[in-house]
Amino acid sequence: MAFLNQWAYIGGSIILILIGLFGVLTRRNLIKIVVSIGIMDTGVNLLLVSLGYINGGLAPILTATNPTNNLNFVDPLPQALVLTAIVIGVAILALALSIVIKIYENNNTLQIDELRGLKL
Amino acid sequence: MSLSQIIIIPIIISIFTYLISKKFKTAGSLINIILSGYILYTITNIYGKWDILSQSLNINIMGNNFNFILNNSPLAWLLGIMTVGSVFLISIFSVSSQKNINNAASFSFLFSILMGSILGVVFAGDLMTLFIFWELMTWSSFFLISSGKKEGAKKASYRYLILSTIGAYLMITSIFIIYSQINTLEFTQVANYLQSIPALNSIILIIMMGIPFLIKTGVFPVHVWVNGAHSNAPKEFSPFLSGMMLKIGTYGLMLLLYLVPLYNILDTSIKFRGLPIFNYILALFGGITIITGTILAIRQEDVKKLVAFSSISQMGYIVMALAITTPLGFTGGLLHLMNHMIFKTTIFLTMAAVIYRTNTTKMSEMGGLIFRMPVTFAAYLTAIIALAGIPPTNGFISKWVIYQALIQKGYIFLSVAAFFGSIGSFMYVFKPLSTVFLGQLKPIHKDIKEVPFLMQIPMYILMALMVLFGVLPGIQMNIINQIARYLNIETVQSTLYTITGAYGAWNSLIIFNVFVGGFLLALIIFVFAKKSELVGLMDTYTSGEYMDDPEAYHYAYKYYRPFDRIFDSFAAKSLTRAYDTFARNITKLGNLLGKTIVTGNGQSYAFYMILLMVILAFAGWMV
Amino acid sequence: MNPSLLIALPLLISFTIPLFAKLHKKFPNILVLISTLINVLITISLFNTVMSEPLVVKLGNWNIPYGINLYVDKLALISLIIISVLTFLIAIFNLRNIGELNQSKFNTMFLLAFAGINGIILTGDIFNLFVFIEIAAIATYVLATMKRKDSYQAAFKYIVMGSIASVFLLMAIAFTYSSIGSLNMAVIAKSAGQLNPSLLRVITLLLLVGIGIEAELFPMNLWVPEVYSKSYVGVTALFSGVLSVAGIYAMLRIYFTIFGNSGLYIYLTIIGAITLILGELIAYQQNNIKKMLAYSSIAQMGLVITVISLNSVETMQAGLFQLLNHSILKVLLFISAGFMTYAVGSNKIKDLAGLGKKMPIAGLGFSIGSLGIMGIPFLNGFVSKMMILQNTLGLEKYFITGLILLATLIEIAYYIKVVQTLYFKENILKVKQLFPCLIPVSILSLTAFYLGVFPQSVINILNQVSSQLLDNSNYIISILGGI
Amino acid sequence: MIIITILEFLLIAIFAMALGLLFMGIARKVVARTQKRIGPPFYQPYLDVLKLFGKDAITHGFIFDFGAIMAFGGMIATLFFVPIGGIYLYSMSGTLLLVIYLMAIAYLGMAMATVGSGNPLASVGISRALTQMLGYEMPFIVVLLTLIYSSGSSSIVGIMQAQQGGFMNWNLINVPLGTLVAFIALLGLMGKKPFDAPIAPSEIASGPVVEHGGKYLGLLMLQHAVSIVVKTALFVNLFFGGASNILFFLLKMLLVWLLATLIGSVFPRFKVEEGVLFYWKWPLIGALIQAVIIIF
Repeated sequence: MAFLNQWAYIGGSIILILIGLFGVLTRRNLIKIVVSIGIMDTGVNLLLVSLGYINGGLAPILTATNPTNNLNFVDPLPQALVLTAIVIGVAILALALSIVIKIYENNNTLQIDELRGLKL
Repeated sequence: MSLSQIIIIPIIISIFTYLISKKFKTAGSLINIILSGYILYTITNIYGKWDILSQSLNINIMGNNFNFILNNSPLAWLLGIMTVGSVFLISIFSVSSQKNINNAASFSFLFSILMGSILGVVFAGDLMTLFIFWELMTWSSFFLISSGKKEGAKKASYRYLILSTIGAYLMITSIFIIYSQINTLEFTQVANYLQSIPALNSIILIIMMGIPFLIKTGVFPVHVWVNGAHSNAPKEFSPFLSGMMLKIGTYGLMLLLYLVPLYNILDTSIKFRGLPIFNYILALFGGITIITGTILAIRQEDVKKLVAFSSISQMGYIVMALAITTPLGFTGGLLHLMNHMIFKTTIFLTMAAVIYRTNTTKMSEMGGLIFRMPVTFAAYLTAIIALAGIPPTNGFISKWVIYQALIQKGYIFLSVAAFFGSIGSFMYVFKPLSTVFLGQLKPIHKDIKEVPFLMQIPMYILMALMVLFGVLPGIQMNIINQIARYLNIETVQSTLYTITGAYGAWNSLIIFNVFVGGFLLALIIFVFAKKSELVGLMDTYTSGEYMDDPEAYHYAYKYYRPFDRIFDSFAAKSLTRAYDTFARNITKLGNLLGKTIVTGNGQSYAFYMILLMVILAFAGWMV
Repeated sequence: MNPSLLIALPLLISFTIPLFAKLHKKFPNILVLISTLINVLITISLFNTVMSEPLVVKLGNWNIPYGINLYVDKLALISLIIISVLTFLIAIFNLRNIGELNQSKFNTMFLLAFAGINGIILTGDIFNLFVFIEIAAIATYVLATMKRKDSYQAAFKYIVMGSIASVFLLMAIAFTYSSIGSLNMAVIAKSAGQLNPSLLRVITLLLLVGIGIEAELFPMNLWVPEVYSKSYVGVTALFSGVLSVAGIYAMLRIYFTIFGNSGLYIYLTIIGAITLILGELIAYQQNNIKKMLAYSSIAQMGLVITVISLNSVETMQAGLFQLLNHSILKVLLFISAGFMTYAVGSNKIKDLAGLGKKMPIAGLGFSIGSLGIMGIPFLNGFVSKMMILQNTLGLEKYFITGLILLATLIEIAYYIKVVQTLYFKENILKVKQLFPCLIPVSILSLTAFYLGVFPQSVINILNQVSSQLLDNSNYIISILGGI
Repeated sequence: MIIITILEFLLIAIFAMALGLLFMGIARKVVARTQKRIGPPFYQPYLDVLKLFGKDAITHGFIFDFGAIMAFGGMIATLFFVPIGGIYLYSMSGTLLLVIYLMAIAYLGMAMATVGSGNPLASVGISRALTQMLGYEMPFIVVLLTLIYSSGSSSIVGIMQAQQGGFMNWNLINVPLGTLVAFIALLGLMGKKPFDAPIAPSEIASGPVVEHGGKYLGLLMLQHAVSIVVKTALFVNLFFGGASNILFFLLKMLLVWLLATLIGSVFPRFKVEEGVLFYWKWPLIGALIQAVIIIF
């Protein structure tokens, strides 16, 4: 069951990525695309964390209750990575949104079908 | 003085030529005169020092420590002296003719490089050296053609370059295949290698190596660049392009046919009348080239195009004769190669002179120039007599030897083609004679003068050469026999003024004497008859009509219309157009791909990414 | 000199630029110039050290595999030299031509991208690779928007593709980490053989897509033409000559160093060949000079990848030399085309007619660039093209050779048209007289000539690089020690 | 020695001119008779030539003079390479190809002179003549090549000697198809009736010679006379076995000439391109068939 649990996390995050991907590929609204990118980012971050997760593991912090590192700690590295990845993801999202704003200012629309530069 | 200097000096000097002639327009041509004169002197000095002068020029040009290997052979010497000689003459010509040309500097610059690179090609001792200078030659000549003032120059040179590049790629591919096998590219060793491997393989390699040469020679299916390039090139460059550049392709063919004795490789293959079928096909292409060139030349209204097509057909003779690979064929081909260079240079130079004065190349816009430009006319007349192969000029001798070679083996079709070209050449050479030099003088050309003396000098020299070689072909036979001995070919018997063919001998002295006799007799009759009265050209029989407009009274446009009517449908199926259609289709394909793939829709781009990954993942999984 | 400065310094300077920009209008440009110049000097100072043995820098003195390390071997050094020199030259170009762009923003992002690109080359950690790629990507997203109003839409496409790629990259990293338990490239390389083959395949494919964006491989390169044609030409030169080098470098590291011997080069061959042919075919019919150059550089990337993927020392060497030549020549082309398009205010090829005479230096630069790319003797492109032909034929890959020749032919066909237009047509447009920027054009042209006549020095190094690259044990040993 | 050579030279030239003019006279008479006219006396051409040389003439510049001289001189030069009966001065070294090409000098001279007159009718005539030349030369030359190949010599004397030994050795019998083709070509070569578009008097006022009068026309007439001798003699040498006896040779020549004249007197005129196409159709095919038979 424990095994299944972990696969549920991994599978769930991959499904999240695929949902995001689907959104990016099919939505015709720029904001929705950006949101889908965000979903994808979240998915991949989850994936990273869940890969380092050990079922029933502890937070990898040496405290009074957990004085040695022989205990069942989860892998701390993916969590550190995810922090970085989140920052990057946010930066990209912010940039994408600001560009969307610029596009809206210039064209007064967010629909891809109405934007010449996006549809050939 | 070494061979490497001959090649490197023009290329290095060219930069100074450019800089100097940017300031002084005529300086470029003057430098080229001095340069080519100096090299001419050097090359005459190395006559006879075959093989002693082989050496290498150490520039590390390739990844694997490559040298330029140069070698002085009689064949290379001949081509070399022809190149430098024509550069010399054309430079003399262009001193005056380029006074008012904008791009005189780049002309001299490129011309100098071109000379160096052609010398590199002919004195090359191995394939890589040959290839590198070959490329340099292609590019410099490409820019020379592009710098033509006419509208079509761009397109023509473009076509030239693309065809040349295809050829060059085939050549370099075969070179590398050979190199990967034997680790050397020296001619003799390559020749040995090609004879040692199975015939089919070596034929494929030789075809790949031969196509660039055929393209440069302008043989039938790949002749499409020739007319455009010749007619659109700067008027001073056309003589060189036709007189010399085409011959460099022939030089390559000679290497393949004689130095790499194709004959030995093919000795076991199917033969046609004692000639390997491969050679026969090459000769056949030569024949088709003659016919195509002739028919199209007769049709032209632009004088440079006409001469360009005549070049195509004359090159057909050379290819045909060389492909026969008999001693007579070899001799005839080489003789014609030299003679064609002489008379075609003359014709293009005279045309350049005419264009220099009239600023047009349309034959129907000229006429009656004989009274204004008699020297030019005389040069042109001598040259066309030589081109049409009329004794006692050099053109007849080479054609005579070629016919001997053809008849000896009994090649009917080839002979028909050769004669068609020969008789047809009467038609097309007479057309400019009649429409440019004879007939009515246009009123706008009333004040035209003969070209400056500097431009006449090359014409005088070339005229003298034509008659000299017509009477004393032994001078040419001497070097040809040396080449033949060098390449292990039987020589053709000859003395200073006789050549012995397969069926009978040629004695130019007797013919010259009889000709002079006949001419004297006619002159005597003419002189002793009653003196005639000179009247104007407009004072002629007009069926009672009153004519006052010389322009309307000049028969020049569509001179051979009845003949052209026969070939209208033939000429409509232009190969050039077929090539252009092909190029257009590539554009269309690119356009289509661009439209279907690069739609501008970011989402489909993203979709392609995913698709690619899925496909590759599945492909990897399946495999 | 510590190679970490190569990343740290540009990063530091880039964020101080907005401050300095307040002092003087010219300051940002000059800072960029100084920063890139320092980088050039640092890389050159590293030359002797690296030539004898690879340089491993442990950041924070943590032991490998726990800490993060930077790694400079010959390949990295050569890439660094190309990148910093070309960026320096582009910065010189920017001095005069930056025009109406916002100086401080532009230069901040320019340096940021530069830092990211340097990081891509230097890093020895696969997650760091991701981070640097993202830094470079974000900076270039911004740079791509900087020229015109409609550049936003092109940049948006770039962002969409880029973020999908980054997700893939991260997934690949996640999978790698979960199966190997380390992010250090050397460690991964060492234990790559134990990976499940299908997982390995998925990882390499994810990485291919992820880095293909930077390396301009089809179809990840579809953002290229629009962004190139709509962004400022200095940025375009950066994309084409510098970012793509980094992309190819990352590709090499992943396919040859990390997952070497995995036999997955066929992916690269296929993609490279498709990229090559499509790029050339589409470029052939362009009438916009920047788009033409963009497609041409796509095709060149395809060529490089195809040749490299043939997996022999000779082809690798040829491919790397081609990459080097391509980045030199492409930057030259973009810079000189930039002068000309700016002067006539149009990107149409036919509007450039006769400019070769009116702007002799830019015209000459463009011609040398095109002639080099077309491969005429005594220019560097000729040598690398010959090497490619010789070595592909040596491997008896006749089909690939034929494909390459075909592509080169098409390439010649469209480049020569532009050169002809430049020189052999009469000019009709009025030309804004610019003060020509002699330095970058002449340096690049002379380099092209030098490499064409004396390629031996570089080829020798590339030869060593290639043999090292094909045998990843060197890499592992030099980082992890002789285990 | 040299004087004797010169005298011989002159004698042959004068003889050929006289003979040619005689042939022309005979032809006029024969044509008149076939058309039920009486016609001029056979010596009429002599009178014409003499009269022409006595008349005043106009010229259109030096090329006009030069061309006429070149035409006549070229034809005389050709004459010496064709053996006439037992007479061969230089004909031992005269090869067939040389003769064909030497004739071209005369044509070129004439063409230059006529076009130099500036009259477009002359140009039209020359254009037609050159076009037609390409027509008839093709089959003709194929036949000549066949002869050279079969007799192993390219000299006319050699070909003639190969036919020695009676009627059955003549090329007329050995290469019958070739002879027929060559005869058709000869009609064009001599400008006889179905192929006389170049001089078509009713359309382009005699074409090339439209501007010629006085001594110019006289020279051209003499040139024409010599050319008739050259061409018929060539034909006799090639196909009728030549002859060592001059009288016998002249008879054969007359036979050929009369045959050509008679055929010419009954045909209408081909358009130029029709003539060319005609030559390239049956005669050329015939010649090729003949060549294939002989060579293979």
